[in-house]
Amino acid sequence: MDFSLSEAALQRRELIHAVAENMMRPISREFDDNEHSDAWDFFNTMWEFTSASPSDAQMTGDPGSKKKGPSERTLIAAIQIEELSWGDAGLYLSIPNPGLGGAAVNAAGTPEQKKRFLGDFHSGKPRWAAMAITEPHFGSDSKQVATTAVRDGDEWVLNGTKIFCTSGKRALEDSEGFVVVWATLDASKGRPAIKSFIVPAGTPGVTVDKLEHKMGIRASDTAVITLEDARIPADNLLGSADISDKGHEGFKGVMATFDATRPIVAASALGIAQAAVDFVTDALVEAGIEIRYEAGTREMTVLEKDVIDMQSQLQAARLLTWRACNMIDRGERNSREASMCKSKAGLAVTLITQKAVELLGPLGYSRKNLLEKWMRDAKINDIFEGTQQINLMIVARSILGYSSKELN
Amino acid sequence: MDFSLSEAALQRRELIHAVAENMMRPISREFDDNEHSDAWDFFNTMWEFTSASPSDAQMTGDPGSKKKGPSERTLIAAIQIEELSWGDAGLYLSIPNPGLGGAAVNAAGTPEQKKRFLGDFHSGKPRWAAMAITEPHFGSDSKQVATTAVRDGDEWVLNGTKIFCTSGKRALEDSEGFVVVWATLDASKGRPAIKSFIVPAGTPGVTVDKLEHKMGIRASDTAVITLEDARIPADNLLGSADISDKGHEGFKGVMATFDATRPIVAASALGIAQAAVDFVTDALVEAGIEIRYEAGTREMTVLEKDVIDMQSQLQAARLLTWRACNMIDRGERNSREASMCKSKAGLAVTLITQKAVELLGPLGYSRKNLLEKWMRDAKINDIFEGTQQINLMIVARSILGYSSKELN
Amino acid sequence: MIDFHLDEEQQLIRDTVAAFARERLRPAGHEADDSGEVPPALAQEAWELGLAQATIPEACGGFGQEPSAITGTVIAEALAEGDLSIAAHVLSPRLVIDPVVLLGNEQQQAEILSDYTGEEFTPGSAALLEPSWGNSAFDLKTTAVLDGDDYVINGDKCQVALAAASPWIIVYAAADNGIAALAVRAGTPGLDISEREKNLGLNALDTREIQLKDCRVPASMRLGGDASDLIRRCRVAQSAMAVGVGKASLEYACDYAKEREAFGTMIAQKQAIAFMLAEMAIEVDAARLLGQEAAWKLDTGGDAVREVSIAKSYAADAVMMVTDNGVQVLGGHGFVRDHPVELWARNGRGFAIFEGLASV
Amino acid sequence: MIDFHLDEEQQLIRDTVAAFARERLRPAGHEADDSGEVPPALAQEAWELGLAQATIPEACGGFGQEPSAITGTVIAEALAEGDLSIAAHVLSPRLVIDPVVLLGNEQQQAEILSDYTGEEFTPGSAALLEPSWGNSAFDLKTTAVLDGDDYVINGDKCQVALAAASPWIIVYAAADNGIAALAVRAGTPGLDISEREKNLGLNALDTREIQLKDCRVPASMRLGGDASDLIRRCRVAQSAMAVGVGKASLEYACDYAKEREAFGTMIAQKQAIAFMLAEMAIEVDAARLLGQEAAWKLDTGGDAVREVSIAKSYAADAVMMVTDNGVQVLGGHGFVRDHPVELWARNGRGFAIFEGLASV
Repeated sequence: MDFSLSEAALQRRELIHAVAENMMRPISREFDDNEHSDAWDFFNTMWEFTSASPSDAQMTGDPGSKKKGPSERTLIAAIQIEELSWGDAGLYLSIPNPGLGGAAVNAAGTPEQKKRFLGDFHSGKPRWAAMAITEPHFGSDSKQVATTAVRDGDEWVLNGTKIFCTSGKRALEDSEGFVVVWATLDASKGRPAIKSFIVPAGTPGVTVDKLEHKMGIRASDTAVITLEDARIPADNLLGSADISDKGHEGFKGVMATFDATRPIVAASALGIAQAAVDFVTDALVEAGIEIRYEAGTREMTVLEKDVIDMQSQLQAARLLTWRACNMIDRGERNSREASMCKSKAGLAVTLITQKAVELLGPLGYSRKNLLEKWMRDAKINDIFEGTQQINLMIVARSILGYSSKELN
Repeated sequence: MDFSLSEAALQRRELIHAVAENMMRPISREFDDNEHSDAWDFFNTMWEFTSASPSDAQMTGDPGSKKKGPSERTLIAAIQIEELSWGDAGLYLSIPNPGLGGAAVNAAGTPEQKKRFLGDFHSGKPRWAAMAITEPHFGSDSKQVATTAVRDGDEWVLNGTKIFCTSGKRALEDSEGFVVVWATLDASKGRPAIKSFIVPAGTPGVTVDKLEHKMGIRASDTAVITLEDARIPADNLLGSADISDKGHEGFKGVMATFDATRPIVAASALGIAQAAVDFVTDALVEAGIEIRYEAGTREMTVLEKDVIDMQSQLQAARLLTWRACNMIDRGERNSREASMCKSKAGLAVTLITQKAVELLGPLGYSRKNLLEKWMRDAKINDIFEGTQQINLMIVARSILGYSSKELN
Repeated sequence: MIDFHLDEEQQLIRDTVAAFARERLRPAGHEADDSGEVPPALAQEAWELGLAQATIPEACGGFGQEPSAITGTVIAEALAEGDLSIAAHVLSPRLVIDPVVLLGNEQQQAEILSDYTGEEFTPGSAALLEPSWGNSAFDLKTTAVLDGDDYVINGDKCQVALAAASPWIIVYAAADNGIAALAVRAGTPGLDISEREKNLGLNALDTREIQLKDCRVPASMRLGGDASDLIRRCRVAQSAMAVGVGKASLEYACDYAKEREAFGTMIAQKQAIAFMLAEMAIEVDAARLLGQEAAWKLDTGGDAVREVSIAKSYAADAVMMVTDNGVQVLGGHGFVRDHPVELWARNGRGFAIFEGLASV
Repeated sequence: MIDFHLDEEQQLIRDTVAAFARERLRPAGHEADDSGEVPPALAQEAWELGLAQATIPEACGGFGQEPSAITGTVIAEALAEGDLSIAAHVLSPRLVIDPVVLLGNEQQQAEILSDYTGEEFTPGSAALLEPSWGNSAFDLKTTAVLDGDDYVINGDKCQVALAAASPWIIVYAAADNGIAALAVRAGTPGLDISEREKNLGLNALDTREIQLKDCRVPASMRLGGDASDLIRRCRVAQSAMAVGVGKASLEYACDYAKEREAFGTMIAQKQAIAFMLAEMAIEVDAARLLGQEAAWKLDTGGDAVREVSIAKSYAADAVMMVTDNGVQVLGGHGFVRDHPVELWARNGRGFAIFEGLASV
């Protein structure tokens, strides 16, 4: 049992912290104020950075890749993402990379598909890939996918509307990227009929209809995408077209990627929370206030207690997150632990940033400082990649040994 | 809108507070230490007290009686019960009176039944009446009643086991009291077949099998009762023997008495919580610590904040409780508000007493003081007369306009 | 005798204000938040309802209604349920009127209140909050020092609503005999009003930082003696507004949850959501009752320190929890601005901070 | 490099201790709580497992295992999951052994530890907690003043486990150069041991108030310099025990909820119960990780002030929430003593209070 970071991890953390501090923080307010504008300078720099050093691509939250690596690969990814999110969670989500779409191709694609879509992804101009699951009528309940895919000769014809597609516009309109779209071959067949399709930028019939105005992470584009008779090549289907129970396994495989992505979302939450804690800590130093951890209730101030609680919640969430990452790195199943850390981190970052805004009064509420922005950015971590409730459900099923039929 | 107590209410509060302070507190530890012993001196005194002045019977939590009274009848009952529970919640529950059994007779009995069972209840030696609903295999889900009642000539023959019967032993063995037993005429017919039967002390076949050892309220007897071919007169049935839907209305009527009893349980919780707050307040005074309500987070100590939070939660619960009582006194339906106050008070007293024990350190944890006892007494308020969860369910149904079929 | 019911007049006021809030404020909230402006027509409509200026004595040309903090909470809650920024804007005259009606002498009332008896909406303003943190709201760094016939005021204030538009600002400052509430006329030398603030919420409300540099006001413009209870009135008003925002979020979340399907039922039929909504409902009611009790304490002239403190912090915590859960119930949809819950969450975050946002 | 896994030896220790706790402590817990006594045979069994005395140096006749706070947390958690009182009783020797092994010089080790190398269970004791409230555990009122070759100790202590039965009590007192840990031999004049305490929980553990009145001990019996880190070791041990109690309650509640039917399903299938259990599980794991990190910090010699404080208060809060919910899940059955959850709730309430209950 060891709670120290390796040299490699410490170095990565330092490097990425510098990126966050020098490249993200200075433009953070600008791209929050100007929602739907693009931080091209930042994108280009990050693109060069990651293209030059393929291993740096990890920092962009691509835990699905199967590259050989040290047994702390996922942990280091989490630490990097924490640092990037400490810089700016919205900008972090906007970094050009294969993202969740790439993770899906990696997890379920054939060697040919991986080569075709990811092989030279990092060459040329910045590119994004995205994942489109959610539709207007459902959120967590992904078996309700109503977007259809119909085979027509050598092509699939897709029709439907997708919402909450992170980086959807950048993948489809701003770059030669792609979006992995969940669609059903037969809505009456439920989960086994739901398949993933790679829809490249430039596919006729695919349009970005709207970019959401959001409470936070405004630098990240959240697109509404419509597919109207959008035709893609037959071999853009990920996995098989089989809708038997065996085909269902493919769906389970896609769901299992959440075990890898949830700790990454949790790590992002940690970064925002750490930013808030650091901001408060700086304010304390400026005010000459030292935290007396071992004081009694008669002496300790509410301020001290609140800060200690923030630190406690943050560290609890961090250790749960690192544990889930450590399990991936050791090849262990971590569904329970992944949902535990996501649940805890999503809640912790919400409460920590709220408390920080409250503690710092007008400084916290004012847009002169970034604290209020972090509070707005924080909340999405309690929602996406499985809401708090969905993750508690998964934890509950796991500790109770229940199936999704037994507990829902 | 008025938040002041009337002269009448203030006088009752003062009187009952004196009773609590002088007659209950001095024996509180003794009857907690000696579970299942009977505080006869106290019982006799309270019996004389309430027999001499029938209106004092209100204090014993008999909100079902239909006596004409001032429009603050229920409110005053709640205030009295708060004071008695401030004295000792276990002893309060043990005061000889018609209790929940009497409330059921009052709510559903014929004039003849009321006369027969309640008419001279307060004469002679101390008496108790009790309610027996719960059985080993169910708690909140009262439609699962498996105790049977079969008509045999002029009698009902009852068979079954009842648990968690408060004052069951005192009603059946220590006095000429009675227990109202829920039993089914036909287990296959669900709720409409569940009826209440008055089982008097001395009925052959009725035995008190066990008294529970409990975490708290140890002065109150909690009996396990078995009925083996227990025969009672046919006219001891409360309501009709009709098991049609119309008969079901009777069941609903019984359930509706919870609207009256839940604020009373909440009031008892308030009394325990107030006892804990007073204990802490006394300790503060002794230590020369004054609460600075308007201090900032840099100045206010954790101790001050914790005490203020205790007071806030208590007062919030109290106002919710008084509101629910006020509605009864005005003849308004209060199902939602009754469950709101029960939910809040049950949780508040749990958290307040826990915090008080924590704040006072070894003084709180030691049995030299009563604080630890109040913490043990507190928890039952979050459980009986509908658990926290049941009450939240009722509140949720009410605000959402859902039936029990739509939300369960 | 304990009574939790509004009297007939209060009920009438509530119904009127609630209808106005529902029909006029709520639909305007999103756009006002985006544009940063309260439509002048709305302020005028509210003015014509007499919500802000009803207590101006008849001698000063007003309706002379009895001041009532309880009625004030009813109005503040109902308006805030429509939209917080607009509510604060249209109620801003009370920031001047309430102190002057309650503590002002005849001369002060005549001079100041005459500005508020016209037919046009006239904003008011209070400078209470200071750009510091962690200190008591009653421990003001801004000072008012008597120098001859003047008070000389020095200090910085922030989140001063409508500072640039109001004919009067009530400035709260530490004097040697307690907290002074000084009526400072617009344009008084030494009163510097900065550019408009940008905040997490309250975007439609024009708030400013102001600097007072040797700002001299006649000693006769100090309202009464110690003004601590005026600050407490502001706190009670804010607690009522918090309840209004919480109620809006609760009801919106209930409606959404009843219409949104997932996993085969409406999400409101899931215990996790239903119980969350029930807890929100309990906290909204608890916060309202504590606020009303504090208002009643102020109305009856008792020492309200404890009641007001409790009401304020309870409501601030409650609205934070409730509006956060409001977003949570809507999930991703709660995070996008098509629904108002994120606006309410941003507005709701401020109640632990606001001082001098409104009065009762 | 970050690694959350126990090594093989720790895993073996855990499995052994967990089996012992499950098979021997758990079944004895209720009766011990009622009777107020830990069966001597149990203490002897634990002694023979070597859990308490394994770190006594070989030179003193022990096994000479490397002291490890992390291993200590593993043992403390596993035992407390069986029964807290019995766990504290059988681990009590560590209250003497750990300080002497860690800070004692050769002479002290030889003199004191020789009492703990026999074949019979030998209790230990630490006098740390004082009968006050609201003060820091490091702000001791008990004083140790150097007078010639002796320290003169004055002060009152409470909740001193096994004070009357131990050959040694480690007394913590404020000296002029920090907190002193003094090894006080049983029977030392000036050391008065009161009658047994009665508490909310921990009933099977023999705890006492003690009074030190001009109690003189040779200055050579002071262990090392400042003993603050010894106090922190106690706190880490307690946080691990809190986790054990919480885990017991969580698992019992899970099992119960899966077997108890209501409204047509098992109650564990209701979201309200299932989510409560999930939150309990998360908090138990979080508290464990924080405790292990604090232990690791102590083991690696770093400044552990923050980590230990956080671990202690987090675990105390977590066990309170978890054991309270354990009772709640069982409802009325949780309130009666037929089930152990009420015992765990009473024991669990003490973790914000305990000081010097156990060591790692």
